[in-house]
Amino acid sequence: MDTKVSLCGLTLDNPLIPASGTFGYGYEYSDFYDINILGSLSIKGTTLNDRYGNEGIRVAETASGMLNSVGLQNHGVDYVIEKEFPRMREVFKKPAVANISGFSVEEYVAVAEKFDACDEIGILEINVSCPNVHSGGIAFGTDPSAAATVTEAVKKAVKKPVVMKLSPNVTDIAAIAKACENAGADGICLINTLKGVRIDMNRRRPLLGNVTGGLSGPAVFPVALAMIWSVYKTCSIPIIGCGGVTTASDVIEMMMAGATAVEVGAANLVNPAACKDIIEALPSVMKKYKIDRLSDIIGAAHREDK
Amino acid sequence: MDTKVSLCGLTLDNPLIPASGTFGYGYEYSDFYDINILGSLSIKGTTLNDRYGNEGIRVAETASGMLNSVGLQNHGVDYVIEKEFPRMREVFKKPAVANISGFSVEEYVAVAEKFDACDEIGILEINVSCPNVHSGGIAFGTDPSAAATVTEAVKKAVKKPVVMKLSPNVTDIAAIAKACENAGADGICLINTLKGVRIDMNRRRPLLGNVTGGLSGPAVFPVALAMIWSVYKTCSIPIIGCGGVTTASDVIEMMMAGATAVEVGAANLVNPAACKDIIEALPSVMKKYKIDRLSDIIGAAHREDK
Amino acid sequence: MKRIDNFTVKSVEKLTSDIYKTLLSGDTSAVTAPGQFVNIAVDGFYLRRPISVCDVEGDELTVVYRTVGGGTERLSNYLPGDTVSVVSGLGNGFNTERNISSPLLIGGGVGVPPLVLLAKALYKKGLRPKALLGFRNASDVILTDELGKYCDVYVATEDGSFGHKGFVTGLLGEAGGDYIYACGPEPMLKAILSASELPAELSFESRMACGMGACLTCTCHTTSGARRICSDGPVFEREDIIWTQR
Amino acid sequence: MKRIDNFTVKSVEKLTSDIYKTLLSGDTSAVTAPGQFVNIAVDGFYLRRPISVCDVEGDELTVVYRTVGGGTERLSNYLPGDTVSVVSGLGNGFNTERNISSPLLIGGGVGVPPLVLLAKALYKKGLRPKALLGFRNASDVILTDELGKYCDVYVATEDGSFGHKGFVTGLLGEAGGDYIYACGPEPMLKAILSASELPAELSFESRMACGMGACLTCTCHTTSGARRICSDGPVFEREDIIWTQR
Repeated sequence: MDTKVSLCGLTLDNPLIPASGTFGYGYEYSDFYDINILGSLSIKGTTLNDRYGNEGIRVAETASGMLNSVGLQNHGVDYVIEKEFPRMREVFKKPAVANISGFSVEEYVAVAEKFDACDEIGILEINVSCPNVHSGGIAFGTDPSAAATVTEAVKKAVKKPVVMKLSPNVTDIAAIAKACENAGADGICLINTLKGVRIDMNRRRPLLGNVTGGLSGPAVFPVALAMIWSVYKTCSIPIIGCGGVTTASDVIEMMMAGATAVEVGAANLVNPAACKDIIEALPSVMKKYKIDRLSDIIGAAHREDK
Repeated sequence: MDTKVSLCGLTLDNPLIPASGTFGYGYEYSDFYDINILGSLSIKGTTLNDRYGNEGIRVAETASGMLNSVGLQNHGVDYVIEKEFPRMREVFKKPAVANISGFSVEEYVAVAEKFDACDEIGILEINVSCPNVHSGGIAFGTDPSAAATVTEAVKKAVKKPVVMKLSPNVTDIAAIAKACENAGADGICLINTLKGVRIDMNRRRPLLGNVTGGLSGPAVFPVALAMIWSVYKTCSIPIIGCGGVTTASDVIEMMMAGATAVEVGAANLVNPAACKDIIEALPSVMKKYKIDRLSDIIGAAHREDK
Repeated sequence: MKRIDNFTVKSVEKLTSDIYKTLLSGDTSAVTAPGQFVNIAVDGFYLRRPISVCDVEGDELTVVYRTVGGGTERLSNYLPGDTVSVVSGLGNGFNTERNISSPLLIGGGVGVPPLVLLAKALYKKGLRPKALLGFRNASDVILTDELGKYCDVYVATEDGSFGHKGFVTGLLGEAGGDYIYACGPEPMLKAILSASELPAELSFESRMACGMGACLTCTCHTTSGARRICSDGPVFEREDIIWTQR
Repeated sequence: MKRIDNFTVKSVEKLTSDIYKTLLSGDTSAVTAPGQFVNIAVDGFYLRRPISVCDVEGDELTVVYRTVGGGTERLSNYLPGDTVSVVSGLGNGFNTERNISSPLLIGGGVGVPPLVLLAKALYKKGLRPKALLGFRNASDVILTDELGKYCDVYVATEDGSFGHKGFVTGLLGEAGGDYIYACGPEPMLKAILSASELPAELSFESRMACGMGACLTCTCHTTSGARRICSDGPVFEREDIIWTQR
């Protein structure tokens, strides 16, 4: 059985990519398994400068999911390249995905240029969808022309493939994806987290310091599938699916809906061996659904339509 | 302890209202409890004419939730008033909420006028958010000016309070709510269901006949809270909260986020006594959180902000 | 009158590779007709599982079901003493008040279980029904002993490993009878109506949520308009049925 | 080296109205220091529950926790023989390699449990620590017998119903000592540092998800910048701590 998929010119051994912000720089997980079995991994979202992120409580539990409001905590791109990449390289030999956030088009470009020069990186994932930072990131992801502007500026500055990571908190994600495609994007990653709130009833205040957080986990899986379905119908560039994937069967369902590769997020946080478990289970689930080559099923559920 | 709330001029014994489409016309549930204990109930969404709704499979399970794609099946407003209301009246003596859908401004107005003349009805709930009907309903709920047009037209034609039921599948629900408020709406009901998809991996086709369905259940609760939070900040008219409420504690959390009343949807389908269980549990949960009067906690979590 | 109650699991028995029989104990007063179903809540799954009632005796209720997914899988893993929430009294059920003398009970696979309570009811009215049962092969055959108490039982298997070789409709020719009650996969039901002109009532399956007529997710077309499998059915008379649009 | 393993529940004991002691059996090799914690998956809840290790002996691991919500409630309802998934080897733990002669172990409420394994470790190094424990009242007092094996134990209760009346800091004056290890609610930790100039390391609590340094949801400010409670902590030295911004 063949689990290989081709993504933006890279051949991945399998479609599994731990999602940004749930897998650190990989080495946090190497106690649990040899992370070289992964298709790739997406590093913690990186900005130009060091950021503490949001104050106060940053996580809340929900039914079949969780809210986080980390707010792009990271040490800035230079630190990441100098200090984190060597540690990542010790345990992960494949090209990684660099997840990039910014507060201006110029910042996106500056960070992308630095990662573009790194051998460790295979794909640049431009996050225009962080729901936890006011006045940043997501502003670029809710408007097709703003998303196109970021895409175009980054594409002009770099050589590596550029994947735009989109927010689900929009009326028409396909229009935004299409604008990114037209502006030169090599792929679309969706979905980032849904905006959510929990209230601390004892304090009668929002539980999270930032009030809102991003919802992830199995709860959002059907929402992710709906958006992947819609973007697959509209765009021709590959989709990295993301949202609530927990099992090998989820991976296959998401690929049938249109994903070429699949990011696993919250599942890593509740089961550090989640991606290993999924990769090991893939062959038997492929057999169950009579799949010889995983790449055959990308968008299979659209066949009568497209 | 006092569970009464005042909603658009009506005093409800408690904030509990079974949501439209999950409670029929009430009599389906009267085997399980005396439904007069409810604050009110919202009848199945009604259009001008009889509708079969969507073909094929209409329901799918998800993690902590479900998708439905009924597609506004109903017998049309005249049948509802002539045949269903007498049956409803036998088991429910309080003013009910009439949930109204349409495919044109004129249809909304025509249905609203008919319900406006019914003693059985206390509030008109205008559904501009059905995700399961192509080219209808939701088109009015994704654009502030279209939502305002419906609001204004209905308000001109009726005497009873008008509550606009909004879709969560939008970039800025507060802008739509504000447009409705400015156009004269007496209240806002949110959220309707989130768009979702499941794939039948054996058939390699979407599981639902309609491809997409509406996600409800505990999975969407934090999303509902986030949108209620945002609309409460923006609008002054009361909010009927809706989305994943399952327990008395959920009711209180949603009220603290800004809801004056609370609709219970999917929970009725998996536990026919859900609303009874919640109403009976309210006093002890109120005691736990030191609440004497439920009406005191509406929007309480905003106190430092608003 | 529908009810919601906690039932206690008394026993779980594996009948075939994927069919289980679970005996539950609780208030069965809402079960008033054979062919009705119960809607059972299963730990870790949001929706209840609708399952036809196989038998009722005093406060004991038997369900026989195939493990088609995680929910029924979980149900089959409950242990004696465990508690499950059951909504009972759902569906119209079969009409046993008909003026008939020689009923045929036709079941296919996991459509056989509701015929047990039906056979018992008809037998108590002084009738001796014939049960025609279809299975894939000998290892799938279930409930023949139970049905044998009230019926003459005839079995067909697709591979001929038990009884008649072929589909259950192959048993119809010699069976005679003056009325058909049937439950099973739709192709079988369709084949029965093609093969026989007898008056018939057929029990249908559907995905559903509430099981009690509220959510309208199990709607089907009938000759008299839109009907709910859960509460207008699951049993419909042959005149009601529209095949093409289901 | 962190691990994920299934552990078997050996026993569950109710210590007070809302504090339970659960004995688990499994591979404990990842637990290398007192003050570390485990992250336990609980049926029906999405996130694991981080709970400090109270004791380890061979393949047996003891956790003592307060039922603060549905998840810990559920954990307390597991029965002997049940299986739970445990991520172990989490957190830095207390540093027992210090050149000290008279350690004070200070605990408040459900912050007392990790002091048991700490006391044992120090005792094995030939030290005789003093344990100063604070509780709300006599019915909340826990683990004094266990600690008594390795320490001199002094108890304070807020209402005076057991031991010294008042806060645990009231015991500091006569306790002497040359180093403080403490675990408990933040107001207590703060009060300890106000009341004593001794060098100290304090164990903190936080909401968290992964418990292993990946998700950055338990970040706090320290004098050396942003630190993760789960993996840079949960134990921080007094010089590291910034109170105002936590």
